[in-house]
Amino acid sequence: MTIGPSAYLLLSAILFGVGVVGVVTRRNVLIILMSVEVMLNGVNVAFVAAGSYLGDAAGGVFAFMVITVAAAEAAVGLALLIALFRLKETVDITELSILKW
Amino acid sequence: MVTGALEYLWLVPAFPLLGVVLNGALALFAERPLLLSGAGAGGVAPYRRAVAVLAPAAVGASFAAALLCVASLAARAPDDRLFVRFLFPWIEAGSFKAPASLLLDPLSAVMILVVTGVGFLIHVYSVGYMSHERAFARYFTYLNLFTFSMLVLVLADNYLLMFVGWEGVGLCSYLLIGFWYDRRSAADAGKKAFVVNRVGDFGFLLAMFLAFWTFGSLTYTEVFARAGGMAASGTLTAGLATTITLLMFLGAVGKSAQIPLYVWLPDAMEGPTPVSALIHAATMVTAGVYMVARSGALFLLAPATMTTVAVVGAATAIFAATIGLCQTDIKRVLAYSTVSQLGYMFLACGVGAFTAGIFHLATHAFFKALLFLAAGSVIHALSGEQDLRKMGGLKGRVPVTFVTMAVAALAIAGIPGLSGFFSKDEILWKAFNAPAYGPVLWAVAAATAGITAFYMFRLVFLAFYGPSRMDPGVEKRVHESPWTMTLPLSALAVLSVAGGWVGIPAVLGDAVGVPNLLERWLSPPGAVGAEHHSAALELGLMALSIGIALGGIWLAHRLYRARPETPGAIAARWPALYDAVRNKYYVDELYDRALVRPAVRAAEWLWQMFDARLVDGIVNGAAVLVRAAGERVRRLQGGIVGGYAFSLLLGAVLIVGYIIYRSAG
Amino acid sequence: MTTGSFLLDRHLLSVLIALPAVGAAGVLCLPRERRADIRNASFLVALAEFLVSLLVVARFDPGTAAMQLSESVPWIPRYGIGYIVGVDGISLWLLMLTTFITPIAILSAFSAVERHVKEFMVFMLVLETAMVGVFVAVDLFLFYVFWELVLIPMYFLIGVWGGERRIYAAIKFFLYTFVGSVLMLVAILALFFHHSEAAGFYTTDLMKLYGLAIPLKMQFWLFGAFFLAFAFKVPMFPFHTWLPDAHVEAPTAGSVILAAILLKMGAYGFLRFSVPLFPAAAADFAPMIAALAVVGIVYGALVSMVQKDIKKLVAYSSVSHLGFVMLGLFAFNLQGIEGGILQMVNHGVSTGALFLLVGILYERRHTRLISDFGGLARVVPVFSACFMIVALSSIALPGTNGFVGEFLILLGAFRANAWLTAAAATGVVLAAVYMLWMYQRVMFGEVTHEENRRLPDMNVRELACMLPILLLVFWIGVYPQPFLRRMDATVRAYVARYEAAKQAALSPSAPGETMFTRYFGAGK
Amino acid sequence: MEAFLFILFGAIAVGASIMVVTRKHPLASALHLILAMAAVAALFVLRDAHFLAAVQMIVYAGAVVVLFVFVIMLINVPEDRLPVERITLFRFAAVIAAGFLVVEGALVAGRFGMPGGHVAGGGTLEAVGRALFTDYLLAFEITSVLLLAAVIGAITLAKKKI
Repeated sequence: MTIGPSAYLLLSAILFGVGVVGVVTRRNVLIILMSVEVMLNGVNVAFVAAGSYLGDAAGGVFAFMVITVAAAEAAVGLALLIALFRLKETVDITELSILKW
Repeated sequence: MVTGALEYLWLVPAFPLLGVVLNGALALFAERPLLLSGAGAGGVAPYRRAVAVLAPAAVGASFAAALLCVASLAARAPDDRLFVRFLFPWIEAGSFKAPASLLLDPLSAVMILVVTGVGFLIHVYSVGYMSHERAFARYFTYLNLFTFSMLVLVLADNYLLMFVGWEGVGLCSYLLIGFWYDRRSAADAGKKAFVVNRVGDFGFLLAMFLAFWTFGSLTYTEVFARAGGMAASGTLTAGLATTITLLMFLGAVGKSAQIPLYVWLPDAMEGPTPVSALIHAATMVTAGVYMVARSGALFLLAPATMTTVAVVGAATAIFAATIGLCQTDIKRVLAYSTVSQLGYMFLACGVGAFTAGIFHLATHAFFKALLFLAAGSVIHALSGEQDLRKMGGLKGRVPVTFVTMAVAALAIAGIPGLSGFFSKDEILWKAFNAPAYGPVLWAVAAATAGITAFYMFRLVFLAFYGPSRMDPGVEKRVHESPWTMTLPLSALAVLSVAGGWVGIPAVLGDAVGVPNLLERWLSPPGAVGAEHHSAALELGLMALSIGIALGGIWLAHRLYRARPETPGAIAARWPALYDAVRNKYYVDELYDRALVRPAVRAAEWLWQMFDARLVDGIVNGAAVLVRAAGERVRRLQGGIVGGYAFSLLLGAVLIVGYIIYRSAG
Repeated sequence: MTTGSFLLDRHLLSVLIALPAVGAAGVLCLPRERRADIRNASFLVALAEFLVSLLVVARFDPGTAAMQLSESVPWIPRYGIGYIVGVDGISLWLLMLTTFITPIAILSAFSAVERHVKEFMVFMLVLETAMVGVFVAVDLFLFYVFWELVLIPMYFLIGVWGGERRIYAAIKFFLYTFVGSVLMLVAILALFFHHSEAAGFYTTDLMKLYGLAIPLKMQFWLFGAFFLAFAFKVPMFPFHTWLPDAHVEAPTAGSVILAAILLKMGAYGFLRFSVPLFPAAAADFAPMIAALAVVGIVYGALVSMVQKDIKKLVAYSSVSHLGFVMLGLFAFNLQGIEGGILQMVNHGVSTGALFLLVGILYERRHTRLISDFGGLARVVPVFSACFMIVALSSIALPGTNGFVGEFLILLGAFRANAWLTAAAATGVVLAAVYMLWMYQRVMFGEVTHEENRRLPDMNVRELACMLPILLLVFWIGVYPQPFLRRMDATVRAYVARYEAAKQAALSPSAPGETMFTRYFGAGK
Repeated sequence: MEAFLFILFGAIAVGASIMVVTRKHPLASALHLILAMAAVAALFVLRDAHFLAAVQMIVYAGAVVVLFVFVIMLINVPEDRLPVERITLFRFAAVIAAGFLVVEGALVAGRFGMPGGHVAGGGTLEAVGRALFTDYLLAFEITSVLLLAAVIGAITLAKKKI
């Protein structure tokens, strides 16, 4: 039994979907941020698999970029979280609605 | 000598216009500061003397110019008596051309002589009558403006320019009726006059549109020439001609106060009395008659209209005369008498006797102006009292006024030898020979003559005979008027007597060797003397009408001199009838209930319901809807991050789904 | 040759467009505190604009129907958009009206506007630029730009310097006209792309678009879109309800401009765009539009009659008068259209003057209710005389300007539809009713309010506002030929072109075909 | 062999991810996140992307998750003050929608067959390095700018007084 690209892509989709569920359903900002990381991981799986099956280094490069972005996102996101926590003493995203008109 | 005068025809209206400018300037720069500062009219300001000279002089000069022009016209051959003077182009748009140009022909010649002649006398009279008036210059500005407008009306060579004068006199009438605008009733009357006149103008306007698109011109000569041609060739149907002339007649009805638009004229008596004499008796109100006579060629093509004119005229004549029976205000009696006499003129026009109509117009201008001025003199003498019930016994106190008024009353009653007799009898005779309903029309007109004689002498007896019923304070100050007033009275009295001699009917004239000058002057060459019915019949009818007039006078004498208690008894016997007549048959009330109030109510309703509720309701409703929708949508944007994420997710699902669907399909 | 004369010789219309804008920039540089200087400078700019615009009349050749004093510079050549301006007999007098009324409006605001004088004057001048632009633009895109540019200063004039409900009025005004504008923009784009498909190149040059044969169904929809845009602006019944609110809340100068010029933009739009571009649809719509116009005439007059606020009365009378204008324009004959154009000028002059006069009263008494006045004729004779003349002009008394316009309109319309015209002529009667009734209640009778007894009469500045208007009232009334003559060639060609285009567009249609089968029936 | 490893690590990755999403306490999520990262790294190895696997472990597990844990410790929300998660219709719908997304992903994934012949080396250190510093140099440099921006942003935001 050989593993084709479709298997990797399916795995990628599942990881992404799980991440999405986390982002949409959870109220804890920390867990939402982690769910975002899960989504990005799912994407990375797709990139790497595609790159490797096609013999193209671009897949790897993109995954590399995504990791970089993920790191940056986590840093900024967590900084925001700290700032907000100082302000509102909560990590509940439903209470962070000060942008509401 | 006078042949060159026609070239200066424009001076006839120009003099009064100059008067308007000068008097207007005086009113603005000399009188206004005085009035504003509250200075009384006591001291005779120098500007008043200037006005007193300028205003009558302007009309007098105009009269002189008119005389010269008419003389010059008369010097021409009878078939050449048509003079047109082009002044400047006024409105031109494509095929439509309405120039400002003046036309002098025998008809307008009669009119300008009446207008400027009577106008001049009334101007002179006004100097005396209005001597206590504060807004002296303003009054004469309006009066000059009126003369100017009236001259434009009669001298115009096309309907549109006539309309300018037509509306112009309406404006002056508005301004002069409302001259004492402090009084609410005066301001109301002025507005009423203008608005009712506008109803007539509406018809006149439509008539002009229809005439222009039918004949391609509004110039009299062209219209009449083409109308004749088109009628002969059948392109001008009777229906079309009837429509045009009926619409024109609507205009005339408004201006000349005929049924159903007569209601403004009695109210117009709110104006100063000389105004009533000039505008609401002698000149403006006869503009409708002039217009019908001017358009005679058109009206003759529409028999249905002619019948309508005659019937309306006759009906108005008797209807207004009956109202005149019970009026107690001296000016209102005369006002209804004017309406009634105008009915006569229309009756004449309606039976095709345009000459008779114009003849009566002229004689009526003399004696009715005289009646009004004399009434004004009485009012002046009585310090403003107008109620006949508070007069009496004035005969010896104001002799000149009494004599002149008696002459006028005799003239209007139709006593032989005076002007009214000739013109009225001419109408009666022509009515009798009318193609339709001749005897009926004659009977109505003759009855009216009787009623007229009755109410005129009722007035004379109540005012001048019997014991005095004046307020004691008023009685002390009774005085004969100054010469500026009595002189015009006398002049008009002479005219009231002699004015009829230019139109002595052939049946009498032939006997004494005096030709019917007016008919010759007005009729197209060759048309004179074409018809001759039985002279015996004519003389018989004449005698009958004299009898009716004398009967009216006798009845008045009996009721108001011999047995002054009878009128009250009659009134008590038929209270409903008396009230109806006294209240002018409730026509004003009817109009108010049936037209004015519903219109105002409908307007209110439209505004409140349609504008505020419906249209704005839709507009504001749309706004409310958008806002409500916004409220809803806003909740999605409530700052709940999960919501945003969910929308993103949903969007992603849909887009990817769509792409898959597309690539699969 | 100096620069100045070069500009005036070659770029007269551009100078007219630019002058107020440059003036506005100059006024903007003046210090805020020097209010007198700001006022004087703005007035002088507007006056200079008027004097320069007289050159347009002087150079105008009445003998030709073509666009005159034209300038054409490519602007966005890729899409065929150009800066094309010109005047012809249709726009000439509207342009002149704009330059004539604006200085008067500015002069009238000298004492009425106390807050933010600088901004007010700047907005007035920018507004003038935009209005002049609207009337001289011969390029659809350019026209649209100016058309929208007009909205902005007017919105602020109402919204900042207005009365109590100014915000409501300003937004209502803006939204109403904007809805129309957006529809027009869509129609312009459709036209633009249709032209590029049919002719193979992009252009917004109106003269080129005139030559385009547009399919009937498309004409229907495009005409509809343009119709709404212009009908809102005119405003035609039943799109008029923004007008009373806007007028009542606007400051006097704003009302004057709004009534005198902005409303004309709608009618001008019909004349310049709707009809020549879509002649067949215009012909089919004409009876409906004429009927709406007549309803507007009678309705406006009736509703005027029962108003308690003088300004609102005048506003509703505008609805009535503009109904006359539309009736004339959609008669499609020489008399009707010339009358319509002249009536636009007349209405601008007379109603502008009425608003000025109401403004004068308001400045003195801070009320506009008819019931707060009475007996003024005795107190302020000059004012009441002016008011009388203007009111008479408004009710079209012969000898004043209103008559010439109204008569020609009705004359022309009578040929197109006699019954409708008869109904419209009742407006003549009603006009007398509402105007004179109002006049009577304000001017006649005893002085009913003590505070009115000491009202000062018009001062020199106010007289200076009124005198040119009165002069024009009589000039057009007595000798309208100079005005009519310069329209003649253009309108004649306009009617001829309309007839030809209508024939060409409608001749293939089957006899007995109605408007609805033509546009909604099964297409071939 | 590859199939077995794929299924094993794939299952770990998915299972750990589910745990990340479903844990109540963020610390538990963070720990499961490390597990998921590691499983994904293993999958990278499976596809011969050793460099990326290393980066994945170093950057994610070593830096990002540590940062998460740091923050969790720092703000230290007590157990009872953690947000209460409820199952609502909205969340249920979200799960369904996510399910659809996965199905769609599966549909897309199903279209990719085995390319003609196994070409390896797409993710090797050399290949990635060469690509990074030639074709994607600009992107790489911009990444550094991005990181700089993130650093500055994080510092600014997290500072007590701005």
